[in-house]
Amino acid sequence: MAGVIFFYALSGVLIGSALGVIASRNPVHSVLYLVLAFVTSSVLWLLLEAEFLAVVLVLVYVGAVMVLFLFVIMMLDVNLVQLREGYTRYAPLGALVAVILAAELIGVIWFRAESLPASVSLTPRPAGYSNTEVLGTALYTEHLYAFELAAFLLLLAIVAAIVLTMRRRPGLKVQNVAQQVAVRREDRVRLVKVEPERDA
Amino acid sequence: MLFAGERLGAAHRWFAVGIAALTFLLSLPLYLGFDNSTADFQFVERVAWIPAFRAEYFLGIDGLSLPLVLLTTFLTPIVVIAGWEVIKTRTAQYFAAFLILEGLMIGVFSALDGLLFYVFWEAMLIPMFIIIGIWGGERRVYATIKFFLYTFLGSVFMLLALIYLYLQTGGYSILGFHTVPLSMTEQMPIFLAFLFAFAVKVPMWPVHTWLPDAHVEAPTGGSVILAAVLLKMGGYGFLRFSLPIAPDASQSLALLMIVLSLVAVVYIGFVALVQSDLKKLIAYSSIAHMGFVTLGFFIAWAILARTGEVTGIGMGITGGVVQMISHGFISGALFLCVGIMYDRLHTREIGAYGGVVNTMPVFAAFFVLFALANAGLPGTSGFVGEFLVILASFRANFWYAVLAGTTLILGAAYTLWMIKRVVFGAIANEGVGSLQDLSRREFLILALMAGGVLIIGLWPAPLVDMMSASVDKLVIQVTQSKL
Amino acid sequence: MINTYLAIVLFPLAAAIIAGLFGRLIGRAGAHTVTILGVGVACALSCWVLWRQVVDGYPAENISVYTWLVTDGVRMEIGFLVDRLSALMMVVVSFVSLMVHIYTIGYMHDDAGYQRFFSYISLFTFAMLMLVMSNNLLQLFFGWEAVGVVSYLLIGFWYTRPTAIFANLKAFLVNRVGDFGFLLGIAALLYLTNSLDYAEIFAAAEGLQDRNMLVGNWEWPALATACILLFIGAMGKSAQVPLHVWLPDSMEGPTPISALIHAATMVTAGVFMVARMSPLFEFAEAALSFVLIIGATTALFTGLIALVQFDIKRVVAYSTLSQLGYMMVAQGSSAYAAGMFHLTTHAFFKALLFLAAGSVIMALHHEQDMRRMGGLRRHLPVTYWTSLVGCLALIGFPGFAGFFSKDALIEAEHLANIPGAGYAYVCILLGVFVTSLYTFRMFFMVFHGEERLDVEARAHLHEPGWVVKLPLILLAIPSLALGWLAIGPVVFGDFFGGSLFVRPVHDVVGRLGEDWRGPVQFIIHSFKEPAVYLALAGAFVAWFGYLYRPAAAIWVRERMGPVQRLLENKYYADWVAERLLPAGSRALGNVLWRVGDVRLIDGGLVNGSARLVAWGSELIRRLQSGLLYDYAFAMVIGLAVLGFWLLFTPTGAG
Amino acid sequence: MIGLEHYLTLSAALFVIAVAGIFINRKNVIVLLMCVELLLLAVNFNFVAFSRFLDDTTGQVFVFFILTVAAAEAAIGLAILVVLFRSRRSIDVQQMDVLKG
Repeated sequence: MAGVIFFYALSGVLIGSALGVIASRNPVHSVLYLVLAFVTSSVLWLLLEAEFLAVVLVLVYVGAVMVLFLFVIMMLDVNLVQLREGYTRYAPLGALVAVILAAELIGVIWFRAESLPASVSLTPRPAGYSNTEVLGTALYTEHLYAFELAAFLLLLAIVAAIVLTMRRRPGLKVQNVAQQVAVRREDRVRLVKVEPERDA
Repeated sequence: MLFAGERLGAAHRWFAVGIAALTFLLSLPLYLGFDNSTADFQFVERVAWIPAFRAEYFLGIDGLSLPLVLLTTFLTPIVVIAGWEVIKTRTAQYFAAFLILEGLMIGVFSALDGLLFYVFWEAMLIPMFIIIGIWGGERRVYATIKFFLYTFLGSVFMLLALIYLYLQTGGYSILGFHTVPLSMTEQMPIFLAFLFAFAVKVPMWPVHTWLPDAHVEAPTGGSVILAAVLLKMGGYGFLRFSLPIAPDASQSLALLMIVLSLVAVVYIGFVALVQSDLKKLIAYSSIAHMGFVTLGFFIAWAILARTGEVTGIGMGITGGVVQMISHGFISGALFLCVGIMYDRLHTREIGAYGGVVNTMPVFAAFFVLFALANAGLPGTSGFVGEFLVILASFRANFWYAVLAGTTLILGAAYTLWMIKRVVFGAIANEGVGSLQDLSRREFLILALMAGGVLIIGLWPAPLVDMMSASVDKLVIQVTQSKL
Repeated sequence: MINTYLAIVLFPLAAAIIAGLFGRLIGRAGAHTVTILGVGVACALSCWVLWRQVVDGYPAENISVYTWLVTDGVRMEIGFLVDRLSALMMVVVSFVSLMVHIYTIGYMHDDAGYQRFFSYISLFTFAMLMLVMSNNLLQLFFGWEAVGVVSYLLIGFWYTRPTAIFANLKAFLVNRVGDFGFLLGIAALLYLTNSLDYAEIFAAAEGLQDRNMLVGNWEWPALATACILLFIGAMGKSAQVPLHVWLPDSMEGPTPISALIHAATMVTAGVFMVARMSPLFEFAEAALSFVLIIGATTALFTGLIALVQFDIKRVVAYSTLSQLGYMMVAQGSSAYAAGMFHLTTHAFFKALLFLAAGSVIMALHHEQDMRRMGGLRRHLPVTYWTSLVGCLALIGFPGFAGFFSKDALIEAEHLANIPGAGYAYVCILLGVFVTSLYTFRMFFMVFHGEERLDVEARAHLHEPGWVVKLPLILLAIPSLALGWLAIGPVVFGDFFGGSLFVRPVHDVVGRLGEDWRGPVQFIIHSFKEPAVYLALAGAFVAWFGYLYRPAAAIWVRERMGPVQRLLENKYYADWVAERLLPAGSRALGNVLWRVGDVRLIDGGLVNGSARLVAWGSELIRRLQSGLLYDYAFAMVIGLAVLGFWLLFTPTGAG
Repeated sequence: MIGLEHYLTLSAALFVIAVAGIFINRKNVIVLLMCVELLLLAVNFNFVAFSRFLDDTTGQVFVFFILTVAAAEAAIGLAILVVLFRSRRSIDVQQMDVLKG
C-alpha cells in the first residue's frame, strides 16, 4: 500500500518540477527544477526495479548535463530583465493543443489499450536477480555494436563542441608546438657569400 | 541555317526561299499521286521509334490532312518572301524558325502515332514562341507567354488522354484509337481532354483572348502563319481525334459545341466591329470564321436527331474543312496586306489611314478583293465553306442557320467598314500621301494568294473530291456508337 | 448552242478584265471600244436567241457547264437555263447596258477613272447575265452577290467623296441583309428537295404543298417559309419597303449607273427571281399574299416620298421604287406575265427618264436641284420631247408602253382573290394618282415655268452632243411602240410558254385575256376602269399646282405640315438604317468587347489566375515567420490532428 | 496497485508539459534545450515501465543509449548556444527569425 502513496507523491513532485521548468522566470530556477525532475524520476525507476539505470541517471546524466546547463547559463550573462516578458502571443492556444494531445495519449492508454497486459501483475523476481548484471550481459552480448557506436557518438559530440566554440582570440600569444616542430633547415639558415675586405 | 545563316550573307534569303519552294514542289506529287477513291491512309511511313512504349514514327495522309499539308507548303515560301526586307535583325534565325515551323506543322498534320502527334504539337510552339518573342511588336513578351501558356496548358490534358488510350490499346497508333470500344465514362474525360487542347487552338469562344494579342505583336510573317495554319490544327485535331475516338461523348456535348461556335460567330462578329487596330480586327474575324468550322463538325448529331438520315453531315464537315483552307488563304492575305501597310507607315491604327486607294491603287484592288472574300463573296473561297456549313446547319435547326447566317451581315459590316475607313475616301494625311505602291515582291505574294482564293472560289471540286472519301468514312465513324 | 450562251456571258467579262487590268495600256478609246464591242456582241446574240425562241419556236435549253462541287449526294453545278423568260431578260439587260455604255462616253468624258468605269459596267452586265441565265440556285446566288458587289464599286466610284463611300457601304450592307434571307431560302429548298437545280426543285414543288417544317418549336408551312425567305432576298435587291433605304442614296454614283442599276437591271433581278420561282410561289399561298402586300405598300408609300423631293435624280429613284412595288404586286397576284412585261417597258422608259435627267444635269453643268431649273423647253428640245414621252409612259397615259403594262397589271390584280388583294388594289390605284402627280410636278418644274437658273449656268447652257441624244431617242421609240406591239403576244399570248408556271386557280391574266381583242379594244376597255382617270387627274393637279397657280401648292404644303415632315424624313426609315442600327451594333460590340473580352475573360480568367497564384504564395510566405516556436507549434498541431484522426475517426481506428 | 497505465500516464503528462514548454515559452533557447531533455526523460520513462512490466531488459538497454544520445545532444546544443550568443549578444528567441520568408 505504501508503494501507491509513494508513487503518487513522487509523480506529483515530478509533474510539479516539470511545470516549474517551463514556467519559471529565471533560467537558473528552471535548471534546478529540471534537476529535481530527474532525481524524482530516478527514484521512480527504482520503484520499477531498474536500479542501475536510476543510479546512472543521477550519477552521470544529472551530474554532467545539468551541471553543463548551469555552467552555460552562468557563463552567458543573460540580462534577466529582458527575459521577463512571459509567454508567446498564443500561449492559451498552445496550452489548449497540449491538453488535446494529453487527452489523446491518455485516451490511448486507458480506453483503447485492450492489447496491453494491463493488469499483469508484476512478475516476482528470482532470488539472485541483479538488474545490473542482466543489463551488463545484454549490453555486451547482443548490443555490442550499438554500444561501440554510442561510445563513438560521444567522442564525436566532444570534438564537435570543441570545434564549434574554439576560437583564437587575436591577442593571445599561444605556442603552436606543431609549427615549431615542423620547421626545416632552409627556413632558418641562409648561406651568403661575402667578399673579404682588404684594408686599403 | 540556324547556325551558319549569317555567314551566307545575302544568299541566305535565297537559300531559305529555295528550301521552302522545294518543299512545296515535293508536296505536289503527294497531291498528284493521291487516290481520291479510298479513305485509308496513303504515303504511309512506319518505323519503330520508341520500342519501349511501342510508339512508332508513323506518318500518313488521307483526304483530310492532305489539303492542310498542301496549304502549309504553299504558304511557307510566301511567308518567307514576305519577311524579306522587313526583318532587319538576325534574319537567318528568322527564316530558320519558319522552316522548322513548317516541318513541325507538316508533322502534326501527317502524324498517325499519338505520341508523335503530341511531340510535333508541342514542338511547334517553340518556333512560334521565338518568332513572336524576338521579332514581335512592343508587348510581345506578354503576348507570346500568354500564347505559349494557353496552348501548353490545353495540350497537357491531351497527353493524359493519349496515355490512357495507349493503355487501352497497347499502342499509340491513332487507327487503333479509332476502333477501340470505349464506355461512356471513358469517352467523356477523353473528349474533354481533347476538347480543351483543341478549343484553345481553334480558338473557340471562351479561350480565344490569346489570339488578338499574339497577332498584334507577331511580325507579319509570324501572324500569317499563325492565322493560316496554326489555327487549323485545332480543327484538324477535332476531325482526327475527338470525333472518331469519342463519338458518343461528342454527341452528348454537341449542343455545347454548337452554342460555343454560334457565340463565336455572333459575339466575335460584334466585337470585331469595334476594333480600331487592323490586326486585332482580322484576328477577331478569323475567330468568327473558325466558329464556322467547329459548327460544321458538330451539327452532325443535330441533323441525325432532326431528319433521321445521314445526308447533310458530310456537307457540314466538308464545309468546315474547306472553310479552314479558304480561311488560311484569306486571313493570310489580309495579314500580308496589313503587314505591307505596316512596313510603310509603322502603325496598325485604322484611324491613321484613309484614302490609301489614291496612292496605292494596285494594293487597294488586292485589299478590297481579300476583304470581300473575307465577307464571303461567292466566287471567292470565303463563300464556299460558309455556304456548305449554313446549308447543313439548316438541316440541323432553323435557328442555327439563322445565327450562322448573320455572319453574312456582320462579316460584311466590319470588313467593309474597315475598307471604307482605310482604303476609300480622300487622302487622310501626308503619311498616306507619301505611300508608294506595291513592289514586285509584294505584288507576287499577293497575286499568289489571290490566285488561291479565286481558284477555290470558282472551282472547289478538286479540293472537295480530294476529301470526300475520308469525310464519308468519318461520317460512318461518327454515327456508329462505340459503347 | 452552249458556246453561244458562253459567248453571251464571257464577252462582257473578257471586256471588263481587259478594260480593268490593262486600262492604261489600251487608253480611254481602247477601253470603251472593247467594252462596247463585248456588250454589243452579247446584245446581238441575246436578240438572236430571243428571236429563235419566240419566232422559230426553239425549245428551252437547260445545259450545265461544269460541276462546281459534289458533296453528300448534292451536285452543285454552273449551268444555263435559256427559255423565253431568261431570253427576254437577256435582251433587256444587254440592250439597256449597251445604251448606257454609249451614253457614258459622253457623260464620263472628262473623268479620270474612265477605263475603270467601263470595266465596272461591263462586269455588271456579266454578273447580271449570269444571274438571269442560271439554271440553279447556287449560280443565281453567285450572280445575286456579284451584282451587289459591282453596284458597291459603282456607287462608290468617286471614292474621294465621303457621301459616295457612305452610300455604297450602306447599299452593300442592306443588300447583304436581303442576301441573308435569300441564302436561308436556298438552304430551306435544299433541305426540302435535297437539290439546288431548278428542274428538280420545280418537279418536287407539287409534293411539298402541304408539308410542314419544324422551325425552332413551331410548325410552319415548309414551302411558304422557303418562298418568303427567297422573297426577302428579292426585297433587298429590288428595294422593297423595309430594305429600300439604299436605293435613293445610290444616287451618289454617276448617272449612267443610276440608270443602268435602277431602271433596267439590278433592281429588277428581284422581280425576275419571283417570276423564275413561279412554280414554287404558286403552291405557297402565304408567300404570294406576302409579296402582294409588300409590293403594294412599297408602290404607294415610296411614291408619296417622291412628292417632296427636289433633287431630280432622287425623284426618278423614288419613282423607280414605286414602279418596282407595282411589279411585285403583279407577281404577287400570279400575273407573272404582266409583271415581266411591266418590267420590260419600265426598263426602257425609266432608263430614258434617267438619261434625260442626266442630260439636263450635264447641260446645267452638274446642277441637280429642280428649284434652280425651269423653262428649259426652248433650250433642250430633244431632251424635252423624249422626257415627255418617258413621263407619259411612266404615268400610263393611254397608248404609251407604260399604260399597257400598268393597266394590264392593275386589272389583273383586281381579279386576284388571294388574301391582301383588296388592300393592294386600293394602294395601286392611289399610287397611279401619286405617280402622275410627282412625274408632272418634275416635268413642269424642269421644263416649264419661269427660268430659275443661276447666271453662269444659263451662260453656257447647251444641249449635249449626239452621243447623249441618240440613246434618248433610241429609248423613246420602244417607250412609245413597245406597248402596242408586245402586249398581245407577251401578256395574253403564250409568249413565256413553259417558263412561267401559273396554277389555273390563280390565272388572273388568263381570265383578263378572255375578252382580249387587240390593243385598241384594250384602251377603250380601260376607260371603264378608274386607273386612267386617276392618271389624268394627277397630271391636272400637277399642272394646276405648279404652273397655273403655284400659290395653291404652297397653301397645300402649309396645311400638310406634319405629313410633310414625315415624308421628308422618309418615314424615319433612313434614321433607323443610318443612326439606330449601326450605332446600336457598335455599342453592343463595345460592351461585348470591353466587358466580355477584356474584363471577364482576359481579366478574370487569364490575369485573374495569375493574380490568384500571387495572392496564395503571399499568404504562405507569411507562415514562414522564422520564429522557432512557430515551427514547433505547427509540428505539434500536426501531431495532434494525426492522433485525433487515428483515434477517433472510424477510418483511423481500423 | 500501480499498473502500467499509471506509469504511462505519468510519462504522457511529462511529455505534454515538455512539448508545451517548447512552443509557449518566450524566454530563451536554454529552456528549449531543457524541454528537449524533459522529452527524452519522458520517453525513457516509458521504456523503463514497459521493460519492467514485460520483463524484457532490452528496454533498459535502449534507455541507456537514449541517455548517451541525450548527453551528446545537450553538449552540442549548448555549444551552438554559446556560438549563437557570441554572434548575437543575446539568446532571446524573439529576435532570432533570420529564417523569415
